[in-house]
Parts: sequence; structure tokens; C-alpha cells
Amino acid sequence: MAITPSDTVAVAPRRGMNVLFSLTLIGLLLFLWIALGLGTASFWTPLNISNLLRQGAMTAILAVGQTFVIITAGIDLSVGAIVGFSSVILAWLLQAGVPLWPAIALTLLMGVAIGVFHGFGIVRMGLPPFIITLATLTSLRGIGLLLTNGSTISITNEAFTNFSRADFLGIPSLFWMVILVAVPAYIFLHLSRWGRYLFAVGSNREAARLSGVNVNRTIYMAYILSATCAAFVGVLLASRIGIGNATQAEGWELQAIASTVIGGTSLFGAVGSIHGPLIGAFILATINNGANLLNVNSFWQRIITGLLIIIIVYFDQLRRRGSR
Amino acid sequence: MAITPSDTVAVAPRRGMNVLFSLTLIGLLLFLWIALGLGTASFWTPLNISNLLRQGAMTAILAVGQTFVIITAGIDLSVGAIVGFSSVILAWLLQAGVPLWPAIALTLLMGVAIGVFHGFGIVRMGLPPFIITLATLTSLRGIGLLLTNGSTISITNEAFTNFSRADFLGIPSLFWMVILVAVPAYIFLHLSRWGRYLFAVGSNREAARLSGVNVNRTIYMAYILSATCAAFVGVLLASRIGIGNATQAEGWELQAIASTVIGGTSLFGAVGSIHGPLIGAFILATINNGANLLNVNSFWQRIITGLLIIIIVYFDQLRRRGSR
Amino acid sequence: MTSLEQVAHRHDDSPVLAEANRVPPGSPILELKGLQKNYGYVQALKPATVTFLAGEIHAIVGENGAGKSTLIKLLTGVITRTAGEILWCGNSVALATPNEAIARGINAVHQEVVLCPHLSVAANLFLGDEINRNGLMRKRQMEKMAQAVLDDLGFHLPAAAVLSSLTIGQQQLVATARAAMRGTQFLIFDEPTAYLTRQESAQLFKLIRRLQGEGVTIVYISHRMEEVFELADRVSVLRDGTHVGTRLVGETNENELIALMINRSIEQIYHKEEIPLGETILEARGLSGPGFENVSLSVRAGEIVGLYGLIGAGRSEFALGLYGRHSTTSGEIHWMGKKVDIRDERAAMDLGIALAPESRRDQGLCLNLPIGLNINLPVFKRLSRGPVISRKDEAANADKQIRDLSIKTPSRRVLVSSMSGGNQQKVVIGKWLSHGARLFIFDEPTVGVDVGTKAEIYRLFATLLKGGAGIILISSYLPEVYELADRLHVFRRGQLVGSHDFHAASHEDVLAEAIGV
Amino acid sequence: QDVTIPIIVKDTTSFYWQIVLAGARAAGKDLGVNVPELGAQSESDVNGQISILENAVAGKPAAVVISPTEAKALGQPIDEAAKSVPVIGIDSGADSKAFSSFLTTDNVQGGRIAADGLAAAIKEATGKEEGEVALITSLPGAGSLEQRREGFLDQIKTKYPGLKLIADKYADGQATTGLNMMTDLITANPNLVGVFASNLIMAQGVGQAISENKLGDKIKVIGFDSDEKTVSFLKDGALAGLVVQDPYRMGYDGVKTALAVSKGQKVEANVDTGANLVTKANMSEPKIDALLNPKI
Ligand SMILES: Nc1ncnc2c1ncn2[C@@H]1O[C@H](COP(=O)(O)OP(=O)(O)OP(=O)(O)O)[C@@H](O)[C@H]1O
Ligand SMILES: Nc1ncnc2c1ncn2[C@@H]1O[C@H](COP(=O)(O)OP(=O)(O)OP(=O)(O)O)[C@@H](O)[C@H]1O
Ligand SMILES: O[C@@H]1[C@@H](O)[C@@H](O)CO[C@H]1O
Ligand SMILES: [Mg+2]
Ligand SMILES: [Mg+2]
Repeated sequence: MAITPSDTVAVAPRRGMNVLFSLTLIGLLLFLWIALGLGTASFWTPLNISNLLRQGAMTAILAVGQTFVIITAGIDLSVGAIVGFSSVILAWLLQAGVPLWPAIALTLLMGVAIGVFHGFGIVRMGLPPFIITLATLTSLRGIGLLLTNGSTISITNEAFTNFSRADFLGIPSLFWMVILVAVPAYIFLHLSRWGRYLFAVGSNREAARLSGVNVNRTIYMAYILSATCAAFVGVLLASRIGIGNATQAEGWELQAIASTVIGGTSLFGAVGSIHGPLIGAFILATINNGANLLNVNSFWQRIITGLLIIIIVYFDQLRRRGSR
Repeated sequence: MAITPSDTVAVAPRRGMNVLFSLTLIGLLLFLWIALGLGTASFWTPLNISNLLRQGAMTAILAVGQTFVIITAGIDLSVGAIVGFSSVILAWLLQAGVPLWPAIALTLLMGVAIGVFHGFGIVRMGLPPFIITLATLTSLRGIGLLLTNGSTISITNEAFTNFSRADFLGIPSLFWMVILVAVPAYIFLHLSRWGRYLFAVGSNREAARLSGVNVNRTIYMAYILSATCAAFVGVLLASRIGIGNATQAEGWELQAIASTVIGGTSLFGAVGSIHGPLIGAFILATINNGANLLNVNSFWQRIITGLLIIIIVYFDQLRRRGSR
Repeated sequence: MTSLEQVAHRHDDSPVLAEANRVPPGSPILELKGLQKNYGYVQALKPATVTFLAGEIHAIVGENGAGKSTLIKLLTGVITRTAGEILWCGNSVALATPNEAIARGINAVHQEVVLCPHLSVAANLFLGDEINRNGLMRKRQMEKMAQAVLDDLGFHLPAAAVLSSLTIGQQQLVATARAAMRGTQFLIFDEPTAYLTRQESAQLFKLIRRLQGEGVTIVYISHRMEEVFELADRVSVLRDGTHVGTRLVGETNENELIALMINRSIEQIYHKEEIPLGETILEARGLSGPGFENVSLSVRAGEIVGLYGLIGAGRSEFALGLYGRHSTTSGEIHWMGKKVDIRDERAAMDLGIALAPESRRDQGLCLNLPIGLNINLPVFKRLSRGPVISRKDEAANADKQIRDLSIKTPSRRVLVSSMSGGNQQKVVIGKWLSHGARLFIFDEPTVGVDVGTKAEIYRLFATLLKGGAGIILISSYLPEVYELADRLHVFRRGQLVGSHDFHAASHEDVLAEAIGV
Repeated sequence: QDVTIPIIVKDTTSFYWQIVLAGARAAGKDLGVNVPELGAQSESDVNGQISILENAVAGKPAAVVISPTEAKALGQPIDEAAKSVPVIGIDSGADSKAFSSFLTTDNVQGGRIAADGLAAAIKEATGKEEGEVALITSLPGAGSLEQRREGFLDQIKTKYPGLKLIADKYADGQATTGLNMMTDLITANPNLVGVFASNLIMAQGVGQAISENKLGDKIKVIGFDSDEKTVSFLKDGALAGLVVQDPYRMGYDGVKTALAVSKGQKVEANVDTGANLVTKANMSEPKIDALLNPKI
């Protein structure tokens, strides 16, 4: 009586594919690094590696935050604006005499609040994520400019502004921050049930709901994480540039989304990882760094960046299709 | 034998809803107009109405092009870059002595070519639309900057630069261009089978394919239309500002997408119209125009724009939910 | 304890869940009093009053669109009622959210598979009910338990596989396993066998009886009368959203139920006329492709060629190969005596082939578009004058199919997603009837379709045949192919393993061939 | 050419910076120095410029020439860079004492010059230094634009009490936005007599609005910097004046000074490269003409 439908079915399990996939993206990154090592004298100098790690760090953190949102089939266009805005808030708090740590905490809290607002707009008001986060983008820049009256607020706290330049165990502090975000993010996304709910909501919201998953809370969570990562990047940026300025980080949302997508996340949701976007962000940073070292004309640099994005994602696509 | 399905059921038919929907968006637009008429002395002057029609025209045309793409569940991030690039190409051709009409034709052809490239990337290379159009965005700006060596090319053809200022039957020529695009676009999307195919592909690609729809061709078509609309806007922009400059129209893709979404198009595909995005574009233009007339501080203007977008889409959402 | 029991009894200490255990078998466990649901102006369920007794298997039958699924959705918190009252173990309950239903032990296997396609089978089985330690999921443990449960149920599915790599039938089994795992007290099946073959059905029935043995109350919705009579203790009939009666299965018969359902009787469901066979329309010679190998068969005008097999036997793949959706690797196709190369779907359609595919959700319908657009999609070219579609012809064609197939809808502008399952299936059929082909391939055409309409569809087949067309009928529902096909081919693992003329082999022979014993 | 002196401008996508780069390129050629031309993606991309500076220093050049996008923000990175290479500042300042030399325009002064030019043009048209004026800034948050605004506003307030500022607007760096803002200003303010469009791209947009509405006689516009388009506006009266700096010289002398510093020679610590008001009247003077038509 026993029927064995399984003997016709033999699907490659998902986990193996994922590792393979990330390996090959890493492969691409390593390839770029080796090529640049051969093509330039200065690429593999400690100074340059530090620079590279610093330069990719902020996008990487934004990309991690964005990943949570994109896995739920959403999008967060506001992250660039949140970064700029947070730098203003922090600078403003410091200027007002708030001590550093409380100021940072308040800035991150404001990130949480923005995430809550996004969740509210999507869940309660029924707005498309694209719209609510685009609106926040616009408004936050406005509020930040109002606060600074269109210019910048200087940050005088030396210890704070030195932080972004500091190293720890030979690794730039900014890169440590990436690790600080990525490790819990990995545990959250891949090992905890909350992460699984993100995937479930992105895969089939109704199915998730019927399984008793609190879909609304999951969505809130994704946007809160994204906005908080962005606020955190705002703090790092403030440390790096030593000012609060609402117009900073323009277009970083696209960079973050691009890193995420290069890292194998699907904009239709339910597909994504933490390591992918990280690698994606450092691929983009490497392209820029390399072009600078090679003294590529900045116009050519744009052209090449575009082409490389196509090529990288194409090969990735090929391989994934092949491994099916 | 006859079962009478109608006896239990009487749903508001869909067309009715659509008209109602667009009516209410128009209602919102009219509301803004009346409010501004009461709030300012100059809003309802012929000059200002002309300005308003001119100011909304270019985004409106971009939004129409974008709509085709979004209905197939795609996205075209490159339109802003295409606008800037086209202005450069046109100025460059004119500078090289190519007569006006051939120059315009070549510029539009280049738009077609970019659309073909997008179609190729999506259909043949299997790239996500977000990625291929983001890559084009980046590269096109680079190519445009190379061509102009980072600056601008002046356009000396008076007849051409006068065009964007001209009126015809009391209506600005730029607005006539909107009509010129919108009428065939309406016929195409709502009355022809190609339009139906766009919806079908956006709703369920496999079902469309099994129904004999040439899915690939449909996707090519959508991106060609979008890129060509963008190239056309590039021509209009060149006429309006009298220069070719590759960095112009930055961020217009977001404006266009926002207009489209405000106009009721779903980023998940298969829902959209031509009139919606047009109204969406003019709502955005009205907000800016109104803020300028009211001499609202530029920073407040951003804040208000964001809030109004939320409010408008929220009410729209409410009404649509209600009418279900 | 079996694996299923182990998993299912994880939550036995929950007091809410235990509530149902105190209801003695045979007394009311769930009572619906004047339950009502409106979608806008649509009254999907008119005030309905039904009582379910603890431990019984209670079947619900009714035409497409009668409100069966609506009823189920109300009981599981998927949608909220417009009016009425639900008594659970004698107490009035809200059942406003899925969580509330799950907490009380009310679970359902819905008509449309509602799982997460991107997640693994194991992840789906445990979704919302994960096993954690220190805040982290016990992935490996869950996978092992999932596999054990699947094996215990005899489903033989890989727990680690991504759900979307399974066929719909297999997914339906996953959904079943999931419902059985959740400490269920009250389990509802909404047409669970629609995508299953007889063997899988038998497996499912075994599970249902096993659960009944453990005291679970079962509600069973089906369009297949024989299943109702095989399984159920009592049966309730819905008509147009109204509860028109409940009978003890032992005290009623098929004819009475059908009469209650559609307010008239059908003499015979399978409609087979003597139609003279004409020329050979299509011949496949040694055709191989992804999922099928060396298949040779032919279809003549006026002939129904039936393809039977188990899930995954390769019939659908063969059909897609014929239709140009998958490229064939070897073999030939002859059309009207001439060798042809069918490169893509359009080429097939241009020859005169129509394919009503197997999965209405994935292949058949644009769910968020109107009925009319779906019906007309294959024929827009014919409906156009130049580039512009004739609105009149468009409306006329859609309305004709809606009428011919008695599709229950107020208007062709209604979105397909808001239709009942069976009515959606009719749209898939209607879509291809208007194409005017010479060869119709119907892949599981009557999945979820009510008896009355089934008869209607079979009658339409006869009309097509009389018009000179041939039909390939793929069905996992043996009676259907057995009674209708002039020639019946049996598939097993991608190969044609047996061919029989009308009624030349017995049911048992065909089954044996399909299973391969 | 083993001596490398990179020049880092604010962004490479405007004519102004192309002139600076042209000057630097010429110096490189004349002096036999390799001059990589670097720049951020936009004038407000502070972080981008810091990264570029870091990368440039990593290449161990003889010296670096930089035009800081934001005075405060670039201060520390420049201090940091100056630890390993000499740094020459051009165009705009930074909060750093580490510069070996500075060749800049005083942008606050530039704003004042614009105010003077505007007042003069209005007086010429109406006979008095009176009326409503507006300011359009291309982008918020860009250091030199803020300084111009500051100088302009201050000068108007202290020196021209008759001029009333009725709008102080920020655009988004797009000529079209400048154009739209200007048309709306015209509609809303029939008594407008003057506008300061404080950079090249705004002058292009605003000039277009004036020329579109043929209001060159009524509304006087002062722009900042020049290119073919704005010069033609100046010629046909759509613009009343341009404040013009000497970007070519900044580029050329920047590299030249950098080379000298790298060789240990002594150089002047501060050089004001000057800002001049150009009007139709003086535009053909050889000195001005050279500024308007740099040899790029
Ligand atoms: N979301 C919805 N919006 C509007 N009408 C709906 C919606 N869902 C169901 N309906 C309508 O409610 C009625 C009952 O549908 P239901 O799905 O309960 O039927 P059913 O008895 O399960 O039929 P079937 O046997 O075809 O599955 C149908 O007329 C259907 O069109
Ligand atoms: N080795 C395999 N790995 C993964 N999927 C498979 C494999 N073999 C078959 N399948 C899938 O199983 C299904 C079997 O094919 P098909 O649908 O043609 O069977 P069928 O005879 O029509 O059965 P039914 O329609 O009853 O499910 C296909 O969807 C195919 O993708
Ligand atoms: O001098 C300024 C630069 O600092 C930059 O802002 C571009 O425009 C020039 O006029
Ligand atoms: Mg149903
Ligand atoms: Mg099948």
C-alpha cells in the first residue's frame, strides 16, 4: 500500500545551496581583492585595508537592517535620511550639553521610534512600505534641516570623533561595529524563530497569519530593526565626519538596497541572509576603493560600477540557476 | 438547470470602482487647488496655472512610462538618469551640427535602445529589474559626464528652447506633450491587448505564458516604453533649461515612482492605470507650487510634502477598503 | 507513543486546549447559531445553524460557491463573521483570530494550500509553534521530528525539502500533517483529496480514522459522494449559503444529497455518447522530455484519451511537453499527419492545441485580475480589431463562458481571487473553451468542481468531440478517466506502462499498473 | 613622472570644478607631476570626500591638494592626513591648522559682493536701492553656499536697508527646481526686483525663468561662477551680474604650491584668489574675459 512519492523527488536541500552561494560571492570579492593586489602597489597595505574596512562599514550595517525589511517583501527607502537625521540629533543633543552615552541612546531610541512609525503606517494605515518610507525620507530631511537651520552642527567631543578613526586589535573600530551588528543579526535571522517569522511573512503573509504568527508584530520588528541600524550608522557617521548635517548620506538607501540584492536577497521577499548583504556592501566598497587607487577617472568609475554590478549579479544568477 | 448566480451576489463592479477611485484622487487634487485658491491670491492666475501645468508635465510623462513597468511587477530606477543623459545626447548632437528633428529622433532611439538593454538584462540574463536599472542609472550618469566632461553643453537653437515656453490654445506646450503621451498610452494600456498582457504578466507570469502571451516580448515592451518616455522627457528638459547636463533629473525616478504609487499602482504588479499616475504627478507638483506661492520655508516644504503623501495615500487606501 | 502523538501532545497541558476533552463523545462540541458572512453585498453564508458532535466525522456538501469554505474560514478565525453565534463546548466564543482557533484545538486543512513556499517542509510544519531552547530554535530536532511524523503518517516526504519543490498534492499532504500535529481537537478538511490519487486518499482516510479514534472531531468537505459515504457519520448540505439539512449517512443516499444540493436530480454524471472517431489529430512517437520518457500515443477526432497515474507520474510534464512549455529531448510529434516542431506555447496554440493546466493557482489564473480578462487571455488576438480590443466581443465571450459553465459570479469584472475554489476552476476551463482548438488537453479539469457542474463539463466535452476535436484528459480521479476515456493510458515514473480501450481493464488492473505491483 | 600630487575637489560634475581640474592638469604637465583628479559624488557628500582623502593618502603621494566640502568635518581627517603628507587647501577652508598653504576665495566676501552687485543693478534699473529681493541656494548643508548666504544676508541687512528679503529658498541642486522656484516667486511676488542665485546651477535655472518671462529689465539676478550658458544670459540681460572666482588659478597654483612644499620650499600660508563681480559692462575687459573663458 505504501506509495513513495519521494523516490521521484530529490531536491537539493536549501542550506547547502546557501553556503555555496555565499561562498561564491565571497569568491568574487576575493577575486577583486587579488586582482587589485596585482594591479596596484598600495591595495594590500595595512593602511588601505583599514580604509576599505572603514569605507564599507556603514553601508554594510545599513544593508543588514534593510535585509530584515526586504525579507518581509517590504522596502525601507528612509535609511539614508535617518542616517543624516541621526547625525543631527546626536550633534544637537551634544551641543545642548547631554552627555555622550545618553545622547547616543536617545538617538538610537529615535531610530526605534521611526521604525515604529513605519510599522504603524504599514500595518495600521495600510500604506505601501515604499510610500511611507519615502514620505519619512522627505520629512526627516526637512526636520533635520530645520533643526540645523540648513547648515551643520559641530561636534566638539574629541573622544567621540576619534572613535571612528581608532583601531582595536589592528582592525578599525568601524569594522568592529559591523561585527557588533552582524553577529546578533545572524543569530536573530537564522537561529531564532523571529527570523523564521520574517521569512514566513515574506513568503506568504496569510499562511503565516493562519499559523498563529503575529504578522503585524513581525513587520513592526523588521522596520524597527532597519531604522535602528540606520540611526546607529548615523551615530557612526557623526563620529566620522564630526558634524551633524541633515543632508548627509543621500542615496545611501539605494546603496544599501543594492548591497542587499547583490548579496542574494530577493526584493519579492522570503530570500536573504546576513552574510550576503555584508559581502555585497564590501564588494561595492572595493569597487570604489580600487577605482580610486587605480586613479580611474571618476566618470569612468561610475560606468564601471554599473557594469560590475551587472556582471556580478549575472554570474551569481547563472550559478544559482546551475545549482538548481 | 439554469442556476442564477446573480440572485445572491451583487458586487460593485470593478470599473465603477476604478472611476470612483480616480474621481476621488481628482477630488483630492481639486481640494488642494481650491484650498490654494483661497489661501493665495496668485494661484488661480493664468500664469500660475500655466506654470503648474509645466512643472508637473515631466514627472507626469515619466510616471506614465514607469506605470507600464510597475504593472509587470518590475521597476525602472534609471529614468532620472535617462532624462539627464538624453539632454546631454541631444545637446551634443545639436552641437555637432545635427539638425533638430534628426537629433530628437536619435535621442528617442537611444531611449529605445536603453529599454531594449533593460529587457535583455531581465529576460535573457535573468537580472532583477532593480539591479539592471540601478546599474544603468549609475553608468549612464558616468557616460553623460564623460561626454560633457563634467559640465554642461549649451543649446543655442532658439526655436527649440522657445518650445517649452510656448503655449498652444492657451495651454502650455509641455502640457500638450503630456496629452500626446497619455492618450496613446491610455489606448495602449486600457484598450489594446498589449495592455492586457502587461497586467497578465504582472499578475501571473506562468499563467500568461501558458495562455500564449509572449511574456518576454511584453517585458521588453514595458521597459522600452519607460525608457523612451524618459528620453522624451530628456528632450523636453533640454528645451526647458536650454542645456545638456548629465546630473540633471537626479532623484526623478523616485518622484515618478511615487506619482505612480500615489496614483493607485501597486508595486506588486497587475494594478494600475494611466490617469492615476498623471493625477499623482500633478498632486506632487501642486504641493510644491503651493508651498512656493505660500512662501513656505524650504525645510517645512519637505516636511509637509512627506506628510501630505502619507495623508493622501491613506485616504485613498481607506476609500478603497471601504468600497470593498 | 507514535511520533505523531508525541508531537501532537506537546501542548496537552494547555487548559484552553483541554476544554474539549471534557465534552463526552456524541454530544455537541461546536454549535453554529445563525452564523452569517457577507462580503460587501455578497451573502456568502446566510444564517446557518449546524451542530457538530464530539468524535463524529461530519461531511459538508454543496455546490461551488455554496459557502462551505466560508464556513470553515469562520471557524478558524481566518475571517470574522457578520452575524451569528458560535458555541464551543457550550460557551460562546469569538474565534476572531487564527490564534484563538489554534489555541482551542480547532485546525483546518484549507482548500487552497496555505503554507510558505520558500520554507522547508519542516519549517512549515512547525511554523508558529517552533521548539526553542534559550531563545534559539532547535532546527535539527524539529527536522527530525517532522520527518518522523511524516513517516509515521506514511507520507514519505523529505522534511528538509523546500515546500515549493513539491507538487500541490504533496503540499496538501504537508498541510494535513501540520494540522494533525497541533494538538487538534477539531479538524476540518476542505476538499483534501482534490489533488490526491486514490492511494493518497486512502492514506488520508486512514489518518482521519486514526484521529477519530483519538477522539478528534472531523469535518470533511468534498464533492466526491463516495468519499462522504465511505467516511462520514453525518452529512450536512449547504445551498446558496443556506443550511438545507443534515442527515445520518446511513439514512440517506447520493440522489437525495444531490437533490438537496442543487434542488434537482441528475440521472447520470458521466456523460458518454457514441461519437464516431475521425482522423488522427495528434500522434506522439517516443516522446521524451523532462519528467517523461519514450511516450507514444495518439488522439483522434471525437476521442477522449485518458491519462492516469499517481502524483508525479509525469502526465502533466508530458502535457507541458506537447504544449511546447518544456522542450522535448527526443521523439516526434505529428499533427494531422505532419511532423511538427512545437517550439513554444504560442506555436501549440496556433496549431490548435489548448491546455487547461493542472494548477489553477500557479499556472491557470491571474488571481488578482478580473474573470473576464482571465477567460479572454488566450483569445485577445481574435477579439481585437487592429490593436484595439472590441469591448463588445470581449464582454460577449466572457459572459458566454460564465453562462455555459454556470460560473457563479455577479459580473465578469469581479476578481478571480474572490471566487470560490470550484468557480475558479471553471474559469480555467472556460478560458480554453473559447479558444476553439482541435486538441484539448485538460489536466485535472474537475478538481474541486461540484457534481452538477461536473456533469455539465462532461457534456461540454461531448460537444467538443462532436465538433471534431480530440481530448486528452489527465485525471487522478480514476472514476472520471475510467468512465470517460475511449482509451486509457497509465503512467508510472514518466513512462507509459499500460493502455486500455474503454472499460477493457478493471479499476484494480489500472491501479496495479499505476502503482507498479 | 614619479611625483604624484592628487587633487581632491568637492565633486567632479560641474563646470567650476572642471576648470579647477584643468588648471591642476596644466600645472601637472608644466611641472612634470602626476596629478590624479579625484572628487566626491556631490558637494554634500562629506563622508565620500573623507574616504577619498584616506585612499589618496594611502597611495603615498608627495602632497595632496584638497578643497574641503565642509570646514568642520574635514578638519580632523586633514590633520590626520597631514601627519604623513603635506596638504594644500584650495577654494574653501577647513578647521585644520595642518594646511601647508591655502588658496581660497572668501565665500562670505563673495556673498557681500553679490549683494553689492544686486543693489547696484537695482539702482540702475529703478533709480533707488529699494525693493523686494530673494535668495535661492542650490542645496542646503553645503559649506561655501552657506557662507555666501551669510555674507549676502549680512550685507543686505547692514548696508542696504531698502532691500527687503522676501524669500530665502533652498532648492535640491537641480536647475529645473531653480527654474520652477523662480517662476513661482515671480507669480507670487509681483514686486520682486532682485534675486541672488548663489551657484552655477541655480543661476542657470533662475536665468532661464527670467529669460522665459522676459523680465530681465524688471528683475535683476546675480549669479555665482560662470559657464557658457550663464555668460550668454549675462549678454542678453537675463542675468545682471556674476560673481566670478578664479578656479583655474586655484587648480594650477594649488599643484604648484604643493610641489614646492613637498620639496621643502617655503610658500605663502594664505592666498586669496579673489572674487570679482562681472557685469555686461566689464565682461570684455581682458582680465575678466580670461576668467570667463578659462583655457581648459
Ligand atoms: N474574498 C471574497 N470576496 C467576495 N466574495 C467572496 C470572497 N470569498 C468568497 N466569496 C464568495 O462567497 C461565496 C461562497 O464561497 P465559498 O468559497 O465559501 O464557496 P464553496 O462552497 O467553498 O465553493 P467551492 O466548492 O467552489 O469551493 C462565493 O459566491 C464566493 O464568490
Ligand atoms: N526528481 C524530481 N525532483 C523534483 N521534482 C520532481 C522530480 N520529479 C518530478 N518532480 C516534480 O513532480 C511533478 C511530477 O510531474 P507531473 O506533475 O507531471 O506528474 P503527474 O503525473 O501529472 O502527477 P500529478 O499531476 O498527479 O501530480 C512535477 O511537478 C515535477 O516537477
Ligand atoms: O567656490 C565654490 C565651491 O566651493 C563649490 O561650492 C562650487 O561652487 C564654487 O563656486
Ligand atoms: Mg471552497
Ligand atoms: Mg499532474
